[in-house]
Amino acid sequence: MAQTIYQSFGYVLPEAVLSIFLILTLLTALAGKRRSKYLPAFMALLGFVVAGVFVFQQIGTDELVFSGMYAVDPFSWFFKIIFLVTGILIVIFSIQSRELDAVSTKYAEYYSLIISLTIGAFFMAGASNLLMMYLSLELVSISSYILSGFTKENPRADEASIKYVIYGAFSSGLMLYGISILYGLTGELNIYALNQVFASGALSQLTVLVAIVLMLAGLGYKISAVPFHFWTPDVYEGAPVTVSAFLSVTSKAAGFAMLIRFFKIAFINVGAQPAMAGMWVIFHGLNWTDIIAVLSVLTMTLGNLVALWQSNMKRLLAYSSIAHAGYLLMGLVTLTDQGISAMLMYFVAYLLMNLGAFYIVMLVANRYHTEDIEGYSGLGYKSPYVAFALTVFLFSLTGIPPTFGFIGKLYLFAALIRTNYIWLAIVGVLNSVVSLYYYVKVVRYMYLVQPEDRSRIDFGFGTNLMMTVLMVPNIALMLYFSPVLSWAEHSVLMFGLR
Amino acid sequence: MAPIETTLIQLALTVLLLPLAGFVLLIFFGKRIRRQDLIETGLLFVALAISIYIMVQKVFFISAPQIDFTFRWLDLGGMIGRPGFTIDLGIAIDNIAAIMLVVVTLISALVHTFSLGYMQGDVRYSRYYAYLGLFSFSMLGIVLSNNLLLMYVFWELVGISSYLLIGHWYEKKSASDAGKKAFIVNRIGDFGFFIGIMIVFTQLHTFLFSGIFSGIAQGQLSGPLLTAAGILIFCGAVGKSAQFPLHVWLPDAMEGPTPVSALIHAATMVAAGVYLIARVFPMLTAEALTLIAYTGAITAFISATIAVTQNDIKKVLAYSTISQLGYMVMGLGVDAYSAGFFHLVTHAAFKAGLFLASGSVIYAMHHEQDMRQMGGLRKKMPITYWTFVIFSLSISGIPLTSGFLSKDSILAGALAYGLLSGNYLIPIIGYAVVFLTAMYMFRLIIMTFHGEPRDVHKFEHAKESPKVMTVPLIVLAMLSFFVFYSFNPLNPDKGWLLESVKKPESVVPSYQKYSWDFLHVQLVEKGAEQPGVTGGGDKTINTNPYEMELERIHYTGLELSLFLASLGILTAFLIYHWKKIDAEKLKQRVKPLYNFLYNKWYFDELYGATAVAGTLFLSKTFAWFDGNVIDGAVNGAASLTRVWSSFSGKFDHYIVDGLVNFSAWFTGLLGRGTRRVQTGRVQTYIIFALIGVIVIFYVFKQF
Amino acid sequence: MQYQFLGIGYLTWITFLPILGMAVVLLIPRANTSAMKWTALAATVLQLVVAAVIWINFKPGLTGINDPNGFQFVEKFRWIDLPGVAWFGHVAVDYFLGIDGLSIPMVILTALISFVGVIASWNINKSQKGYFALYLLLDTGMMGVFVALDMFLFYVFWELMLLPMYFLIGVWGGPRREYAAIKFFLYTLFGSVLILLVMLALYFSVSIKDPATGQAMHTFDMLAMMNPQNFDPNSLLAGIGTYWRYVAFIALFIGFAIKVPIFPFHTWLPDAHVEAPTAISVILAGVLLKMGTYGFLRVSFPIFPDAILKFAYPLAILGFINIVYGALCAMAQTDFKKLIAYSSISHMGVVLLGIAALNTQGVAGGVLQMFNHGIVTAMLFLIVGVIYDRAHTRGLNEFGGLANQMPVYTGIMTVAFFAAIGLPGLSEFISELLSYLGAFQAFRWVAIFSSVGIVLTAGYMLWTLQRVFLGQLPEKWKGLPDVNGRELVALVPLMVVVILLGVFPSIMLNPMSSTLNHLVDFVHKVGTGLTAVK
Amino acid sequence: MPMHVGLVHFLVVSAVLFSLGIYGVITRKNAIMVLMGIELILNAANINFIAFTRFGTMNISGQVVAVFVIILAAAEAAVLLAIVLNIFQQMNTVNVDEVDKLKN
Repeated sequence: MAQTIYQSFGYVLPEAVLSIFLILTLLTALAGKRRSKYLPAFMALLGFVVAGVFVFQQIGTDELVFSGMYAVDPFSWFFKIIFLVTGILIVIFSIQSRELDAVSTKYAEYYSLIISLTIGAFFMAGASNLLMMYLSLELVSISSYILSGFTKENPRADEASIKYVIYGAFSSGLMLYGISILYGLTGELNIYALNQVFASGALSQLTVLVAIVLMLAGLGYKISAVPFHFWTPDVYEGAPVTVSAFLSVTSKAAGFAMLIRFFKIAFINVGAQPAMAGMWVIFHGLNWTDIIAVLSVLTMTLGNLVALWQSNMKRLLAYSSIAHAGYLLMGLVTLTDQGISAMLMYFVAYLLMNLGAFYIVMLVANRYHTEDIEGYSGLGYKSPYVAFALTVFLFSLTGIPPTFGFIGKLYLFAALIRTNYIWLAIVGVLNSVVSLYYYVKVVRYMYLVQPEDRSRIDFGFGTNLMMTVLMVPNIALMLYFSPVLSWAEHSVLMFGLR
Repeated sequence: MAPIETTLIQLALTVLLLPLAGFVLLIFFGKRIRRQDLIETGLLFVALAISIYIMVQKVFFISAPQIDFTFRWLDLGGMIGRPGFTIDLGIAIDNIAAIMLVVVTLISALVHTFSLGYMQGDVRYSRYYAYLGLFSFSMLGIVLSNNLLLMYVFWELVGISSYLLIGHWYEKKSASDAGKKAFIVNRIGDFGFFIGIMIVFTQLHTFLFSGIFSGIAQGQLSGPLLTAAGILIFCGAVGKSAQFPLHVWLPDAMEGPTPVSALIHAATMVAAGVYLIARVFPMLTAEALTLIAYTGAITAFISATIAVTQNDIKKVLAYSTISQLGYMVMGLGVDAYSAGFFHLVTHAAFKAGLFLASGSVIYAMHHEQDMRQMGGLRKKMPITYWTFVIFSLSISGIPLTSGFLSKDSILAGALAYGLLSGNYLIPIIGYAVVFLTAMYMFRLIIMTFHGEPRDVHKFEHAKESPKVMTVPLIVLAMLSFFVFYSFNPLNPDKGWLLESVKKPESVVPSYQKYSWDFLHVQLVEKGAEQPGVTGGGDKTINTNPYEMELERIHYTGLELSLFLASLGILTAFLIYHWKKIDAEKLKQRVKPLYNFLYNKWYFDELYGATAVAGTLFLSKTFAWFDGNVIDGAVNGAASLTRVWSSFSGKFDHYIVDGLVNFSAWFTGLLGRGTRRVQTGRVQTYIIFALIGVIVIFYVFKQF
Repeated sequence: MQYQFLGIGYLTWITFLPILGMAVVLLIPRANTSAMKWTALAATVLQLVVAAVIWINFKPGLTGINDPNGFQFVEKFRWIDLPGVAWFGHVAVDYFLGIDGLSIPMVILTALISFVGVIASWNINKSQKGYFALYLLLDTGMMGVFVALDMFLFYVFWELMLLPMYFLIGVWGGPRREYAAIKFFLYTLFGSVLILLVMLALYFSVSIKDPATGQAMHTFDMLAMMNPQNFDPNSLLAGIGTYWRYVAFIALFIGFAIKVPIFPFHTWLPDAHVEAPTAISVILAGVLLKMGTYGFLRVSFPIFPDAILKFAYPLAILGFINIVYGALCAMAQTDFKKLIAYSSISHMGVVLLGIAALNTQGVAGGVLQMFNHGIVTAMLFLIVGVIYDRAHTRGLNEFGGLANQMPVYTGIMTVAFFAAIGLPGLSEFISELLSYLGAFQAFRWVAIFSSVGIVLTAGYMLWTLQRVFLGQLPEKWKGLPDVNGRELVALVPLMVVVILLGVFPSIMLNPMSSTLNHLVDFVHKVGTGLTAVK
Repeated sequence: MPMHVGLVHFLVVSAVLFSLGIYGVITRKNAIMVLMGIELILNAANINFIAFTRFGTMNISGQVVAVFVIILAAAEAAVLLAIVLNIFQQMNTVNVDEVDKLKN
């Protein structure tokens, strides 16, 4: 916290770069070639890449900047990489999207919103002040409201957008109210300071609970945990595929980053680091473990069960992403660094497989003009490579070897077993069995249903390359996951906690 | 091992493997070799010659009771402090094995010869010979085996070759049914046999007879378990030797070609059961032996009564076979070991003869088997007729025949046993069956060969069978005379056969023996005075009350049986030849009894209604259960709940299964239910979220 | 490293040869289907050759199971190695292959059946590329399960089979293939996630000294898991006969039981068998089912000896249920394949009975039965395949009198059927005998009741034989040709094995006996709390 | 006696506003009214922040928050109004309960 404001600017260079490119991207709209599809996309890509360079310079940085508002530490670094990779991929997806052609006059706005959402996500990952948390959350939210309704000629997108905005604004309102109560109780907005107040233990538990539950509504909505998940399927279905994909990774990851940081910094008894390394000791009074465990079970079970009945691919993936939120929450239940590192691992896997799946959905929507699962009939014969790729992604989502999804789940369950949450582990694995059913349903349509028309549709070299790029790590990282694991383990470090 | 013994073992192995070689040759190259039949037959004659050599050597020149050759077949090793697991197998030649070798190869060779004529032109001629070879191999294996395991192995092989041969004309449903029935019924017996073997092995850790006997002698296996083991092993014999209650397969097995019936279902295979009892005789307790005796007696009686009413020539012979096997089993059961085995040998000859002769008749009558269609064949087929008469006399126990010698030994044993032990029923049945045997045999002869021909057309075409068929008959007829077994036509005790087949010493604990087996008595027989030594010529004879009783009642028994046999023949003539008694009227008068007997005591129906139907019902139920209950979840909840409710009261684990399936179905339901919450209205969502907040709050307030 | 070729161990070769084949198949143009077939055949033949080389070089008399020095052809490399960061400790996964007397029969079996399967796949006429690629992938998965000694690796191979199997049934199967495929998939996945949990629990309970650094580390090494002293005193699965150990054993049991399959987890089997194409049925029955029982012997028994000693009796009873229930269900079937599927359930019951006995003869009988049943059922399914190819029906009641029409076929068939019945002189007799002998020693009554299976099996097998081959030939089957050369190439090797092992079972028993003795000894000593034996 | 207005009063007002806001969000059909409800919720929070700053012994960060929230509420309102406008153009309605095409 020794950073002055001036010095602090040195630590937000990536965000600054992104902001600059946000403006540059917007400006491309004015640069004469208003209809150009590629210029704004290129600008956005460039922005992500340049920001990436600066992010990479931050390896190992562990600082709290802007008077304790914002933490630049390995933990946020991890998420920043996730956001950047997602951003880059989404931009590439968007270039290929036919859906967005309907709004071809607004590419610049579209890409700048993507950048702005990413900036918000950056800040969410590092926010260590309640105000900062709220503001960054809103930045992400507002960007996503617009993005989800971006194809505004499409009524579905409009509907998604209005639902999202009402639901989101309401949830963040609840969260803000919760923050206000917390502020009233403690007089602090900085979560490090909150920690000390909690440590003193002189608070009304009931009021704290009210505040925390209200805050949970806001956080839960961002990560789409039951019962705050309701917007998810509608928005994912209505929004353009690229946006759904973007939301499903960046927005969710940012939410998780914030959740984890908030919990870990505010509620851990730092003074009582136990003998067993990595175990957290939570202040007495609130049984976080149980709340989160219950949320986790509800989330994954509901997500999986409802997904069984979906016929729209995007909606299916929406429920699947809800279920994955449930799996991820399991990591938090353990209240150990190991659980967190498992979650981080899972994010890598989730990024790869979920984006992959959405990508294919987009490709299929482009060529076959369908989002229905039945529309995938015989895809394995018509476009074998696409079908193969989707199969890999879906099995990865299920968590079956030889895919990276398996390693992700493995480490989550390992963390649970380690901390003797056997029952939760069993619920988790049973859920993954249930999930197999609907993932395989898609595979079934692709391969087991013979198409009437077997004429081949090839997607071209670029697309195939893109699929390969997404697919290869899905398998390769299963065979050799040391780097990811190592990265995840290093990334558990947050500022102020050793 | 002396050189001659080594030679004998080698020869025995040769005998064993010759038919197998034939089998392999015919199976793989049957189509390409001409006159395969002669090859196979020739092999059998070679085997016969060797067997005779072995027998003569063993019985007359080698004093050692047994020549044994054992090798380690399996060695699973062991750990320190844990006994190793090994299986030793081998072959052994003792007197009964040597004699059986000859019996088997002889009958087999003759049947091969006979088949040259009988089976000529059959569609699967070479296959037939191949199977005969396989059978001979297996049967010789049983004979030579010195352990229970190998015995069981060959036992099963015999079963399978019997299956193949019964079903030789498998285009006929009845033939394939009969084969199947034979195999399965045998398997039921083998089930017991198998458990018996397991008891023996787990207690004594060996399959070798010698090891088993010495182990029992040392007391490693005794008491009820020993009795159980004996009885269970006997179960195998019950199956194979068609003893009550597993006798039902043998009559059906007559669907096979007649020479097969002669070889397998009269002379050798069915005798394997008896041979098995003889093999394990030392380990049978008194209780087991008593059970065996009763089983034999009951079998003998039931089948004799059935035989009286049957009209199919082969069926009569089949029941007669069962009846005679009952005698043998009874003989062993009543401790008349030698007599039982003796009857096995003599029966082999004359029963094979009977079947071959009937085969000759059937051949002549163009595969007509119903005696009511025959008659008057005496003149047309003199050789067949006369040999048939000789065989019948032999089986009826008329003096000068071999059957007389062996049967009377058994009956005398039964009588002695009955008197000593108080089980009077056994000798009574034994003698009753003598009467019945004589009666049904001569009923058969009269209906077939005497009187007027009933089917004139077939009669016209009937003629004496060719030489290849009659010569075996003549050979067997000769073997039905007493001289081959004993020079004394009335008492076989001093004959070479009984001299060489002595009852082995029982090894069971003495309290489990027949009382007389351990009450030894020493008799001193006055010999010629020798100068200087008092009693120097006296012979001390070890004997026991049983032997003494035998001595005492021998002639009484003999006269009784002779009387009954004559009575039986007389009755047959009275009814069927001279028609002094009207058979039809008699039939009418005792109609229920007649029907009962004619329908074979309704055994097939009984088994059909219970065991077979029960198993099928069970299997259908289980299959249904499998498809609907266990698999119910995926196939629809409706059937599941129905089944669930109907079973819930009865079987606990059905409920558990039901629950498992129910949960799968419920999972789907839950998903369907919860998705209704997603109404599409954002305000509903908000309400749910609020409810969620409130619920979370209230639930966790307590903590 | 003694047994290497091109610097790569034999076991790696045998496991990954099919993957090489798969790569080649994928590179072949779509139209050139015969090249794909020959590639697949070449891969499996090479695999068989390697198997033969391994067999020749295999030294009987070594122990294995928990003894690292008892394994042969061992290949052990660090696969995943992550030095401890902060509080995480050392994470390491080994690429650890090796075989002992328990795995050698399975390796041979897998190689043989895979080879036969390719021949049986010759007539596949739909998407050959996908078929053979998946087939070879499946092959690798199966082989991997039998050679992996690291539990993580074991699990990966275990799961690896699922995917190709799903597609092979689902795409190339019969009319209800989708249903059968998804059922198989769900059932098996359910089982394997339980295995996964137990694996993790074991991972955290066991810690060994890292040979390199001397620090304590967790490990997936199954051999280390077998030593009770390696369990951390306070860990979940430490101790002997504790609650969690039983829970873990049961979870593991269910996982493996589904594969075997053990009643009541068996209902996927008939459907999968009926719908799968011939070659896949062959693989399913021939190899996949054995993985369950192999898992018991390789994983459950030595790692939880206390639990198996406690649950041996229930396991035997399950074996009994399998035997009788399977046989009775088989009797009621009219579909040829379904009948054989149920007969598999019945025969696998014998394996259970044998291994539950936990004595030398029982376990040896069980393992031998695994091998023999693999061969015999493969034969039976091939036989059904032959007839199905010709008549396009499997209804038992539609046939009759084929013995005259197809004599060679009938001959081979008879051998297979009689082997299944347990006829002496053919392979299954010995294994059933040993299993029953072992079981009888351990639990007399269960063994006695199970022996009913002997009668029942004879019943339904002979009934089938009669319905299909005996009697009158229906008019419509007058034109059926006898087996052709290709089918003979698949059938005859199996038949030779059946007869050979029927007469000389020592060929197979000798290599495995010392390992199995060691296993039995180990389970009894460790399971009762005596210290680990070397 | 003049009523002393203290923290509790502010909090009560804030709570009432909060509840009314929720009520509005849930019950109003018109999207604009829903927006009003949301504004009420945000302002309830604002009142809290300011009241706590005023009456508490803490720093002024609460008031800063309120300033931010006001701006943010405006931004949010702008976005929502734009979306509502678009909805009206597309569907001729501003009733949120009529926008329910996306559901299971």
